[in-house]
Amino acid sequence: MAVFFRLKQFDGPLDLLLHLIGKAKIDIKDIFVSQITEQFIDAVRTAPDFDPEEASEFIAMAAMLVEIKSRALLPRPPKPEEDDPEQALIARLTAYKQLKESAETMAEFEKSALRVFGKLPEEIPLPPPTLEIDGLTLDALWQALLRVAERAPKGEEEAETMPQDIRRDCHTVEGCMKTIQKRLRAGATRFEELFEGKPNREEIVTLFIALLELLRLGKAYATQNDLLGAITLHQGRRKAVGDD
Amino acid sequence: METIEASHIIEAILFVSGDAVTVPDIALALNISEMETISAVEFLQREYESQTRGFTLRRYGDHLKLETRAEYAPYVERMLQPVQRQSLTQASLETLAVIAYRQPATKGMVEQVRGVKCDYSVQSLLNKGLIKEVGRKEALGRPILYATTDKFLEHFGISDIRELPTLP
Amino acid sequence: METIEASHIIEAILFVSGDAVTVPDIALALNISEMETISAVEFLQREYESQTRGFTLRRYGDHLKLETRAEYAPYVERMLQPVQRQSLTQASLETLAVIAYRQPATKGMVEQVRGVKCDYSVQSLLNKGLIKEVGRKEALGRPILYATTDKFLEHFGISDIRELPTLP
Repeated sequence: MAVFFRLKQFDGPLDLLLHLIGKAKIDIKDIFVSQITEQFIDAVRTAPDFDPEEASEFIAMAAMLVEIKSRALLPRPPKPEEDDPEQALIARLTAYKQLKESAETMAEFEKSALRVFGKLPEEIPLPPPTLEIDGLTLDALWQALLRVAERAPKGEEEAETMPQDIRRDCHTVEGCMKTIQKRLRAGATRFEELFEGKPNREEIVTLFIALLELLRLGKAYATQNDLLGAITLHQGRRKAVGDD
Repeated sequence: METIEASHIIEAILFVSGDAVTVPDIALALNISEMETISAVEFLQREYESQTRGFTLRRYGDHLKLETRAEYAPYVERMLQPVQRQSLTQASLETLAVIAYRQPATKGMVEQVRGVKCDYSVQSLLNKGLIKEVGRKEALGRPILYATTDKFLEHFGISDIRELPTLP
Repeated sequence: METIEASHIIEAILFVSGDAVTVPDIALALNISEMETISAVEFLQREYESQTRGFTLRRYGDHLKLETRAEYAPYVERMLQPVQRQSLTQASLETLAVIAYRQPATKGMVEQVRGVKCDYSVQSLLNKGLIKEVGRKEALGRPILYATTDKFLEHFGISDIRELPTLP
């Protein structure tokens, strides 16, 4: 009586082979002296759900079994070859059998673990997250302030604290032009002398613009004897060379 | 079934269910009477109280529910929402120092003193709750004025802004 | 903090979290050392056993989890109908067994032992969170290496991979 196996019920050709070995009640080592090879090929050929696409692994195994069988008919070489396909298959089958046993033990573990139940996390409203900030000490704050103070240009306190206030200009270009002309009328003046009396930044800028304006209008001229030497300012238009 | 065993099975059922379970449902699952169920529930409640366990068994009418013990709530919250540790950058600390000493201060004032753009550090201090907006300056563009918060005082361990070290 | 108080706060935390929580997380929330946390956990485990409470405290790798006592499963299941718990297929179990015993393992190694393609079962185990990618093997094609997860331990009710029976 023919027995039909559905290939889908086996996890691959090794599984089917093990099943046949189990049914025949023989040792894995003895598969090549038994009918297992023929049974396997029969089982694959007659499987009601045989599909060459899906059964490729079974077909490959069948081909290998046939090859091993046919080799057995040939005269044996004097000593066993290094990779004897017969021994290799027996080793694979043994390893696979061990694996199946491990999987069975794990299934038992799983079965008892499925008898315990956890629970879903509770949904509880949480307060806003607490933020802890490291390094916030009065000393650190104080040091930060000192660093800022050191970097800030000196004498700018006024401007810093009231940056939005627009003050009236105390110094005008016209006023400064008059001041410079008055000084030059008294005689030639060194450039630095214009800025004596600790003028603030605004006054310096205005004085300089006024001087440039006088030079442009030809109401003053500057001389410098050496490179990077002192600049002297004179009244009136510079006389062209050879004018004397 | 003994009361003590019933009570611990009820404990398991309430634990898994999470939601409230009724006395009749439990009685049915344990195949005991409602009276026996109530006895077991009361036994469990006394046990939780005498052992100061992590949860309590509350009865809402016909419904029973396991809940965490209120005293342990702060630990539970800390577990679910751990404290986030952060540190301030040098830049943020400088911005904070300028605002602390000149408050209320505008971003423009901070930038003037520090000599760099301060959008990022101002935003970061706002996010951390160390400074807050307190109005707008009556000046061109009506810039936002910032001042330090109570959280600022808390972080520095002072009760008043006047406790900051004074300028030399 | 005393061990007994710590243990009952841990009970509350585990109750609320439901999901597995780690020892370092708890230590941080309670502001105690990890050693003290472990002592408290062990105290709680002994208490649950000696009192035959409704649940047990299991450790899965680094994670702790409260679970119902297995003996009470019939009652709990009656309460929780319909129970939708699935066990793994034979194919998945075999693939998982190879990975569990030889981890880290490549798909090729699994296919070698099982003698069939394992793309589907590997993907399904990844989806279930029972295995994870842990790197690539320094070999031709640099195949992905897989190892088991804490969820794997939980699924099989063991605290450590070494609790699996050793291969003959």
